Amino acid sequence: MSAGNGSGRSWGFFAVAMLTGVVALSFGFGFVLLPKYQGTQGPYSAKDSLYHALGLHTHGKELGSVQPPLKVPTYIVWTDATIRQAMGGDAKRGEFIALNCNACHVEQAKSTEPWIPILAGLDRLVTYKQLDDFRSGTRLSGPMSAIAQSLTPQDYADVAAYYASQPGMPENTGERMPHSHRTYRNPDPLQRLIFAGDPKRGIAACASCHGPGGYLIGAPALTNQNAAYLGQQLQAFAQGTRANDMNMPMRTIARLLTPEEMKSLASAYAKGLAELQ
Amino acid sequence: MERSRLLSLAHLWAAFLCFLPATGLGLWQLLMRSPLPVPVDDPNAYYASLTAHGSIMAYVFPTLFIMGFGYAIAVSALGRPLRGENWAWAGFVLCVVGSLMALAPIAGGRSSILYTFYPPMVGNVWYYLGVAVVIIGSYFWVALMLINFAAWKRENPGKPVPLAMFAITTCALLWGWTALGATSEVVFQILPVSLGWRHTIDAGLARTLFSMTLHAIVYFWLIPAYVAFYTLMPQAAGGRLYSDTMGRIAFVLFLVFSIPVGMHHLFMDPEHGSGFKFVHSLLTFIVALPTLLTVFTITATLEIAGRARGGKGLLGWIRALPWNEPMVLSVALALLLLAPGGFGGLINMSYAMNAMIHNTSWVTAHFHLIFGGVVVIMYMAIGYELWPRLTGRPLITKRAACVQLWLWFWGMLIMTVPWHIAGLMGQPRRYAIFDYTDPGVAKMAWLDILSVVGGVILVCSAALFFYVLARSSLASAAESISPIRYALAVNPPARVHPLLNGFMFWNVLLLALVLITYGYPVGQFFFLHNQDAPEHSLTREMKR
Amino acid sequence: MEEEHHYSSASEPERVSPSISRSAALEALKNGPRGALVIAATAVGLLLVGWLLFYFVVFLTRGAVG
Amino acid sequence: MAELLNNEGASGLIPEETVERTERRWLFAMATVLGLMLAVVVFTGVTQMMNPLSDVETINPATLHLQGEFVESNLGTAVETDGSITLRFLAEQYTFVPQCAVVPAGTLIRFRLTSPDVTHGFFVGTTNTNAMVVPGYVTNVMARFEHPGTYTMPCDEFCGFGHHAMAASVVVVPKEQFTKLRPEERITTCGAQ
Repeated sequence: MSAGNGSGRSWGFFAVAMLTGVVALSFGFGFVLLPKYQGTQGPYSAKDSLYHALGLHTHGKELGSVQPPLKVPTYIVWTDATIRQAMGGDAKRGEFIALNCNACHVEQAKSTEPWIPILAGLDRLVTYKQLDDFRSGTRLSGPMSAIAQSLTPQDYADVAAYYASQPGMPENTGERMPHSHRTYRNPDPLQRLIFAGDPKRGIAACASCHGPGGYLIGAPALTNQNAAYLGQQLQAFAQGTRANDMNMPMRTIARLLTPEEMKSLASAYAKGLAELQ
Repeated sequence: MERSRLLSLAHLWAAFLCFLPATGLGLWQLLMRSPLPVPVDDPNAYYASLTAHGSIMAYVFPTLFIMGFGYAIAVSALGRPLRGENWAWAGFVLCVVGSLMALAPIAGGRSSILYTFYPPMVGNVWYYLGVAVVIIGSYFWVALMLINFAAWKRENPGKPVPLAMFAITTCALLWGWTALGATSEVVFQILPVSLGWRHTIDAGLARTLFSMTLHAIVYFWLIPAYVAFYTLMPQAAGGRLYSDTMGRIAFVLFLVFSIPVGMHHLFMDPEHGSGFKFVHSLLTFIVALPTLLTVFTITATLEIAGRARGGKGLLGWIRALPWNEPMVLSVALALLLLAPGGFGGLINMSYAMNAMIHNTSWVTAHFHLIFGGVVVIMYMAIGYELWPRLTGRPLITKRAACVQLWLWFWGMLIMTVPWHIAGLMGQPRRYAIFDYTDPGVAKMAWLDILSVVGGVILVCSAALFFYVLARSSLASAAESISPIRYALAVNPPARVHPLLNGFMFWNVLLLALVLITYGYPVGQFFFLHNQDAPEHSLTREMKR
Repeated sequence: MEEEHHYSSASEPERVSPSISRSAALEALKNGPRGALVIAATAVGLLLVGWLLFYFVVFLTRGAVG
Repeated sequence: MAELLNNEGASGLIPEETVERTERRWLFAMATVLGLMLAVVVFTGVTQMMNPLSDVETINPATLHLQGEFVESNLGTAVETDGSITLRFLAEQYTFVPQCAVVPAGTLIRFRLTSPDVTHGFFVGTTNTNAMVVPGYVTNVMARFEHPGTYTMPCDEFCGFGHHAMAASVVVVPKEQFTKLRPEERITTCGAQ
């Protein structure tokens, strides 16, 4: 092999030349030729082509479209600070505050009062958010708005900590043991809805956010909740009288459910999904 | 007998031991996606199984196999004991421990985030620590390959490095460079979040860093299959390698062009402009060259063997080839699978055309056909080739081995062709279950059922593969086992151009290319002043 | 058998697999790898035609991109 | 390339060069084939404006519901002041909002999506409208549907345990049936639900 240094360097030079040629070609096409003709109103200038190819043009943004009147579902933002505060409640202090909560939330819960949920075992973030929504008025309820406005966010956290420590609804950790009959093969339409959802109608599976076997921040566990309350809240989401679900997941889904489905879903979850095979 | 054969054997046993159950998971997943009845039909179990199937088939199985094969090559091709064998064992232990660390939370359903990391979705911290430990273990192998390569070159100045060693060192170097992408994503972005030190993550930067690994890892898997093409098949077919030089050029092209193509996985992403997407698309066309070169060189090699065995006429040599040799049969079947597999790749990489099939089942079918087909069928053939030399016992049957390879070939085609069609019909990717009462989905029912048939054949084939190796390991020892030997080229070069005998020059080119093609795409995230996304864990890993 | 350079295959001669002589290999190649060229060329031709078909018939008919 | 390939080896036999020349000719042929395909990509890219999405637009995913373009009241089909049509979706864990959108056939539609939680993706029926939705970024994709009908719009990127049931639908109505909207009006349901 003519191992003279002449050829050693020249082949290396050839490789670099080929490579620069290929790279130059790709940049030429990618940043000059192709983006030039992407404008709907004729070819862009060289500078616009480069900006477009780098993604610095944001065509949709400059539209400044006129927006319908703003409606804010909730003022809660799941930043780390909010989560840390909501989780940082002191259960003992919460128990003291909960004394007057129990006036309604303990005795009534056993009955089928549709507007009073069971709080025992409720997730801290859920309690904290609902109280804050009552305070800010994004969730409407005569007595609850007044109570929420009289408490401070630290109180919310304490009450949330207290109720979370109470036995009742299981904490939703998003895990569940693998179990058959959780797919569309299940003949029971109710179980299909809870565990597999109904993509034909665009309905997500309840369990994928509320559990068992699915966790979403801010979504309460529903098992062992008050059945009438669940049915009534689903109704409220469907009609929009309750609208504090951040980014509208519940209103979007509840609107697609039939009243019978709402009732059977509520009673199934209230019975703790026990009898579901 | 081979030196340090126990080291290679341990790697191969570990690789195939987790490969077999992973094929079983694959079949269960095919059943879940089909209208057929299936036990434990739970979508959550599917996503956990898919995470396990993907993690094993993409990280654990190929990495362990390639490390084992690399050590076997280093010892036999360089004809000297492996330098740093206890480091090699340490790397092996790390890989096994890392795999178990990763698989534990998956089995517990605590890390069903699939295997391609979807920040801001975050799984259990042990999964990421496990993957990081496997990668660290594999870096031991990268270091040892480079050390042995350099040591041999110092002792044999001016001599061409044996092609097999040159190729596997290219593979090690490629993996060394490309793993930096995914590793930096895991170490700098995901681990801090899953350990609770940070609570937000830049999904755009994470996807871009992962894309640096996502394609080059495919060539990390493919190169060992090509090592068998170039250096083990010619003598099994009874011929000689058509061109040693062109083989080295192909491996060098892989090294230089594998990483700066990664953004063809991000064509449809909102965090990049179309400019660099086109640059990566064009470079992906270039990285198709070495495969096209190899197809011709290897077919020519087969032709030499066929004609040397008396094959006449234009294609008469095909019949004359020894089709009962597993290595020859597997190379032919791999080339046949490479055609449709490569075709899918050509479509995926063609810039705007990616929009037709992005994240549909077409993509899943493509990488099953080209990795599960072309690469894995060669891993099996390499397994058959190395087993007698590593265990000191002859392969009990070559006929069963050939039947197994044919089953794998047909199983892979029957599974993936309908899958490609379903992808074109708009079947979205990574769905656990399909609602076949929807007419749009019902149209694909027969395709998903056909894929299950393919899956059944594949699992039988995998079981037969395991049986042949296991039975051969128990057979009585024999002294007449020939050592691992490598093919002669038609014109074995006395000296090879210095650029085809070392990597310094190519490393420089590679780094320059990666800087040019990934510099801005990665750099933009540091001045984009965008807000990071809050982390989301599916199974409430974030206890605060 | 003519003296063969073994280093490009393996560092030690006994690690080079016995194979046909170089002259036999050259004999097999006397009129070039015609079969391989035909097979590889048809394969690549099919890929190109298939790609063009897919591009113009399946892809472009599915509407604008981005 | 010449010196590299024809290392004449021991006896400089003629086949030495023929092997290398064949390989070089094959390399050149393959380069032309790939070049041809690249030419088709570039040609159609220029003539038919075929380009993957290219607008890098950032947004704060945590406060989408408080202010900005993706507040809940601004989602759905909108007719902009310049007459162009924009279709805004939120892709969130396990549903698109709105779940059903109406658009006119044969008109250029600007899809704009973002995600408040994890990475999603979407494609519309079997058209080329296909893109990822990454939290912290806004996906801006142009589309045009010639044939009226209902197109399924599934989420095509794994987003969690509810991924398999996440699908919206895009109803394409003939252009004349598309109700004329004032700029501040939005269509968020498909009516015939």
